[in-house]
Amino acid sequence: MALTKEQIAARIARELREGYYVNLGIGIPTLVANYIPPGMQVVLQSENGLLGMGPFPFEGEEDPDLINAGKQTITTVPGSVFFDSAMSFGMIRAGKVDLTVLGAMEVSDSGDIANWKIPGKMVKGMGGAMDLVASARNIVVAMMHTNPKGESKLLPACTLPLTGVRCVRKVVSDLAVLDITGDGFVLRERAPGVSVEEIREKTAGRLVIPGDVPEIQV
Amino acid sequence: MALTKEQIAARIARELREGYYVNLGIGIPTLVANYIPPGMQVVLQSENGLLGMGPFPFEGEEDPDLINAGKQTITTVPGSVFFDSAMSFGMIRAGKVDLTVLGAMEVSDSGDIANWKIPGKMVKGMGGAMDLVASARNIVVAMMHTNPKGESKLLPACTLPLTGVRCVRKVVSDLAVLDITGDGFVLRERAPGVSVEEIREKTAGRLVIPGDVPEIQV
Amino acid sequence: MNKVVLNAEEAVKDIPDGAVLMLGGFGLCGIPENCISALVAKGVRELTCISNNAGVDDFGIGLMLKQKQVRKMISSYVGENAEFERQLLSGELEVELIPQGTLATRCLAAGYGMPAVFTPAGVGTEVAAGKETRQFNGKEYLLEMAFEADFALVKAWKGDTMGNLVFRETARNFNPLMAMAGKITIAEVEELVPAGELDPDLVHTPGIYVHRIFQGRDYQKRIEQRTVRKK
Amino acid sequence: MNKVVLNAEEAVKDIPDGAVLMLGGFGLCGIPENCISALVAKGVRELTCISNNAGVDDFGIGLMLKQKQVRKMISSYVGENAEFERQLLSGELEVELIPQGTLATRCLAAGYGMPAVFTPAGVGTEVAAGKETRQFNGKEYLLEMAFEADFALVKAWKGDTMGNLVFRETARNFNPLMAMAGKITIAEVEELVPAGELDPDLVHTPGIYVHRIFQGRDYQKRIEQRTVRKK
Repeated sequence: MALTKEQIAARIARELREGYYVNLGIGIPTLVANYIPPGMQVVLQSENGLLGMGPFPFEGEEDPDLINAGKQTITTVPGSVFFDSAMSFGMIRAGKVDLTVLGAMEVSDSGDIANWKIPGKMVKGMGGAMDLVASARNIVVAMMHTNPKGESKLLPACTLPLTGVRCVRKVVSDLAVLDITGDGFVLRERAPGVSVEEIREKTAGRLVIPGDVPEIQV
Repeated sequence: MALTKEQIAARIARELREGYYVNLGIGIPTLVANYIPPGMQVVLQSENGLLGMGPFPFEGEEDPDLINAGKQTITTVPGSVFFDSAMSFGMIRAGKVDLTVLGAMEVSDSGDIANWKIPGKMVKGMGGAMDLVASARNIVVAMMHTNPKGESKLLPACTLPLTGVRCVRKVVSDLAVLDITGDGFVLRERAPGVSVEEIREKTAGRLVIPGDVPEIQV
Repeated sequence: MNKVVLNAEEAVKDIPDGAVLMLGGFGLCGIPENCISALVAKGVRELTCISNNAGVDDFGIGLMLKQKQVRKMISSYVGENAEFERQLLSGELEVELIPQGTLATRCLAAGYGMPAVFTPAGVGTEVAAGKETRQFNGKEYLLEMAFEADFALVKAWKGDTMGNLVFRETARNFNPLMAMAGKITIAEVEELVPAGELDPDLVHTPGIYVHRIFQGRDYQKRIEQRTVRKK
Repeated sequence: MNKVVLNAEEAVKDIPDGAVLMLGGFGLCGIPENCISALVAKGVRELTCISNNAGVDDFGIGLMLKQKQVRKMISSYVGENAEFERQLLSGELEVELIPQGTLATRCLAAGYGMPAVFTPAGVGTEVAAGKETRQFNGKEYLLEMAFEADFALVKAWKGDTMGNLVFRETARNFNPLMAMAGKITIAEVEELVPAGELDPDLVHTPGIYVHRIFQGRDYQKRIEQRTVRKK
């Protein structure tokens, strides 16, 4: 059984550690916040200028001055701090953010990522994605293993315009957890009931299977 | 009659304009603050992190957290603002300070300045002087025309290690007011009773005398 | 040293056709609403706008786009705007997309008198095309130039008559950076106070960077994505 | 996420001989008094100290100099210290003098992940010796590298348990810059408060940059030049 988006987020949440500063992208990555283990303190960075992002506000308590990088109304938590965009990307560039979780259209077996532009479609821009992938020390990509046509999104080389090169460290897809090392995608875990064979079939990039591959605990 | 240090400061104060942001160095430049024309608002920058430096505190009201770049206890004025040293030199480097007044050991006729180091003597450091002279848009030097031995400090080329090159725009000495242009020291005003001849004699660098030279109004 | 002007109209009256403007804000959060309205009323054209986003169809920079006042946008993300898309596809509008952190840092560089900065953002991508690259400690960086803008239009929460500014929450975003970067910086504020009212330890933008300031009015402060939870 | 340590001794206990340290402060204003005392007590040696000044004979970094704990100072101004002068002339101590703004900007660069910055300070002087220069818009700049420091020791007015810091008056100076620049940043504060007590709009240094924080004690806050006027 392929993982649901929530299950992907929950699996990624297991990468969190006490005291981590974390930047979560739009989409599945945002859901990771719902699976922070109870009792673990993790600080969410929003690159528009906030450390300590809290949940959505209660109805009627929205504050137009308080939004996240997805332009959604949010709240703060005790110990939150606001800053300008230069400092925000400064701390990202300086490697102070422990974990960055992003979505992707394509990832290559050398860790390249494409997630901002599809030729022929209206290009909306890269926002902060290029800064994040170029700077973050630890980047995990949350994505579907294949596109709606069933074609692999884990490739030998990205076909879409790149967002960044050799930066992704781990992919958590609906089918598998894979580390990206110098050798390519190293299969660490597979979705419950999904065979190594199926993953091999749906992974166009170089795949390394290190002996026994356990199932993802869901 | 050569000008006193106070008269030099008073003459420099006539370069001030309403709304100027001004950085005053240690020594004679500090005295300029005493001659700001009544009713004119000028904001004094202290490069350790303050805009809006006020006078010394009243006895008993000294605050160890509130000092100027000379490490003297000071006060603030309404509208003052504190900032860190990077922003302080950032605003200097960006040319936001309208006028910088510095002392000098030597100035050359191309606007080079030496004011931080004497070979053979213990070198204490340049502090912020190199940043100021390299960045300020408008630098006026307050200095004695000659050293205690009677030798000119306005030279064809500095003999001491430089603080900055081609940066001084105006010199106000005890004998004269001189602009530094592409042609050298241009004599604009002379101290009351001091002859053009005496200034010529005591100026080793290239001196331009543009016709009639009025006396400094003291 | 009183930098106060009467209103937005007076503040922007000398902005000419063809000017390069910076406009603060992230999405519709912290945008200089009054200045934008005044620019629309004034009808100035052929503008280059440096702004993280381009507003929505009926608000923010979108209002200027609708009047075809903008020749070029320099932004990191320009979605949510149908008229923008139309002008872009028809070639009426030029767009330069740059990474958000690069945008911020090029403003900072201008405000701090640094002519250029190195950033890894965009290395190996089309953003790097034509740009100088350089390795430091085994990592590759792009050389990016400080921005030059004729006018910066920013929105602060509070400001004083000497131009000192304080921002609120995430409405800070690019505003203090652009305030430092403009040749002429115009600040509109929700609350204008006399010099001396702001705590000097807690000012975000020193007045030395601000040339004109005015008390804004009728702020809409629109929310783009209203997300809530139930009580 | 509780970054609080018991005291200065605990905060500095893993600083080894030969470490590169940054120490905040301008003159004796805003220096990490408690950390310096703990380093003196600990007797760690062969230190490289990046600090705008070197203290006075009997206070600040001067206390470490007296114990011969410092191998190299990187500063902009090192007057007011006879023992310093003696060690320098005898060759026991190495000194690298750099312009004050360059010092500040190299800290900023480290904190913002910029590997190097361009500054005009020192162009044409002995400071430029051996450094790469480059022209932008007809003006010459030196390429200066971001600092790398093992530990940054800073002093703030207030801080919270998550490491957020607020500075007071000109005691701010280099402290927030060095706080951003250290691989490990240790902050001592006059008043330690629970997370949530500081206004999130008015924090100078976000806690993400701070690794350890403690409530300082017995601050002397010496004044170097007591200048007053009569009432």
